[in-house]
Amino acid sequence: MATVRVQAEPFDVGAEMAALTAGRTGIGGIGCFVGVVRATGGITAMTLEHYPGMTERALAGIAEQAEQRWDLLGCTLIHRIGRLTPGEGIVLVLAASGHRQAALEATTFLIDWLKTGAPFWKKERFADGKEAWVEAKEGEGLCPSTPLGPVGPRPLYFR
Amino acid sequence: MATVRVQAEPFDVGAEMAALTAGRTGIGGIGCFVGVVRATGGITAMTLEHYPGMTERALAGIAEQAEQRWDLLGCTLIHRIGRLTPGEGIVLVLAASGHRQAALEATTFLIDWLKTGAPFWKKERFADGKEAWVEAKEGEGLCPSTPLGPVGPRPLYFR
Amino acid sequence: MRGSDLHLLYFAWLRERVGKAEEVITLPEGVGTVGDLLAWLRGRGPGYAAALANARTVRCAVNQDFAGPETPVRAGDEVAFFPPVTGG
Amino acid sequence: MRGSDLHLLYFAWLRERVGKAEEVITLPEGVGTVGDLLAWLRGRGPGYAAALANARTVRCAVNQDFAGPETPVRAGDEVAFFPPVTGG
Repeated sequence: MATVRVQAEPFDVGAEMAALTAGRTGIGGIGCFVGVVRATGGITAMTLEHYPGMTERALAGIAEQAEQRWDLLGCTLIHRIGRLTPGEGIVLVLAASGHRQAALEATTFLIDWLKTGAPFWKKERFADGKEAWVEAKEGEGLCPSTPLGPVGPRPLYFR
Repeated sequence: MATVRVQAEPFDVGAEMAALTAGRTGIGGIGCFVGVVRATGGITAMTLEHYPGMTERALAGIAEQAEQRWDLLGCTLIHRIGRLTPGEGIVLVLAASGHRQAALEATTFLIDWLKTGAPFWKKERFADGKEAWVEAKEGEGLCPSTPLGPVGPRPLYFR
Repeated sequence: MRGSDLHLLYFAWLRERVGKAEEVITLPEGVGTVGDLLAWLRGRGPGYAAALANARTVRCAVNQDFAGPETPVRAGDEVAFFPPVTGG
Repeated sequence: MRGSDLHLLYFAWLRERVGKAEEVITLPEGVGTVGDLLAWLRGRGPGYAAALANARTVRCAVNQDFAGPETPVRAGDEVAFFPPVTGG
């Protein structure tokens, strides 16, 4: 039931919302989150790498988990890859439900997981031409705060 | 800084997001909620009434309160009035921030308040031509769960 | 509207039961609060009585701020009565 | 890829340090877990050693499921190494 995509192209929030609601009459609310590339610290561009195959599977798995946990009528996860510039949308979460609480809780759950449990890696490019991989913050990526469920156990430290 | 509108016309989520982000470079995430007219119980249309003057003031007041409480870079509140049919968007909340948590918390706060503290009234029209005012659920409207702040104290029961 | 007048507004089903959206009245003698005004209005006729009978379902705003029964009402004020809100 | 082979994948800065995105190797003798494989790979050369030195910053997936050091590795598996994720 979920729509899950990993794509280089920009997404159109209005069009994705229309696609999500088309033909579904019980929807009372749509929660939505759009992640945007920030222009902090002199970043001029960003490159997103992913794990083809695993990423799509992981996204489908977490969408299924959200649909089991909340009374959703549909959800959409789109994550961009490749080169992006500040101000561009990088990730889109939509969760539709009969009621606002389920829609907003599922939206929060899904974006938290996308930030901490989905196999994407960001490399930032700066005004001076230098590039650097973004490091995961403690508590993000290192220890996903949300259960990964269908996509497997939490990543463990190798000690 | 907030955009607040009460209007009969449909809103365009993509256009409102573009307007919110235009010229603001620190945005890392946009939280969004769209309320949709549900086709439950044979509803064929809905009419929204408001209190001109007070409604706009109340919306501006709650937007200001959200901007004080969270580190927002902007927010948009649009509520429609007049006749709406199932599937149509009735209310739009956007909250932009550097970080996702502030954006999503503010979005939840704003839609909770719009549902329980803003002077709007819904009348539903059914397939048989009958009309009925929507009754507030206990805990909604009767006792707003969020502080009204600039728009005044909580409405009280007259006993 | 004169300086001694009250501007009254009614919304949603209160408006329908009262039979009008707004009216201007002279501040009645002895009315100093929203609660006083509510009691006075109930005596104005069956439409008012029906609209305002169940105080649990009546809300009020004075000069566009939500108000309670103890909120003062003064000449020149805009006083609105309406049901619990059902927006969003 | 033969039945006795492992398909190895590297992502982000691990890929850059190892110097390749993927490779097929014969399952080395004595390697039964992700932890064993990690130790074996570190001995393959300076690029591998640099990429895999700090185990705190290395993650693994076996057949596209997140894995830990005790996760079994068998011939035919797809094993990926990568840094902590930074999506969204």
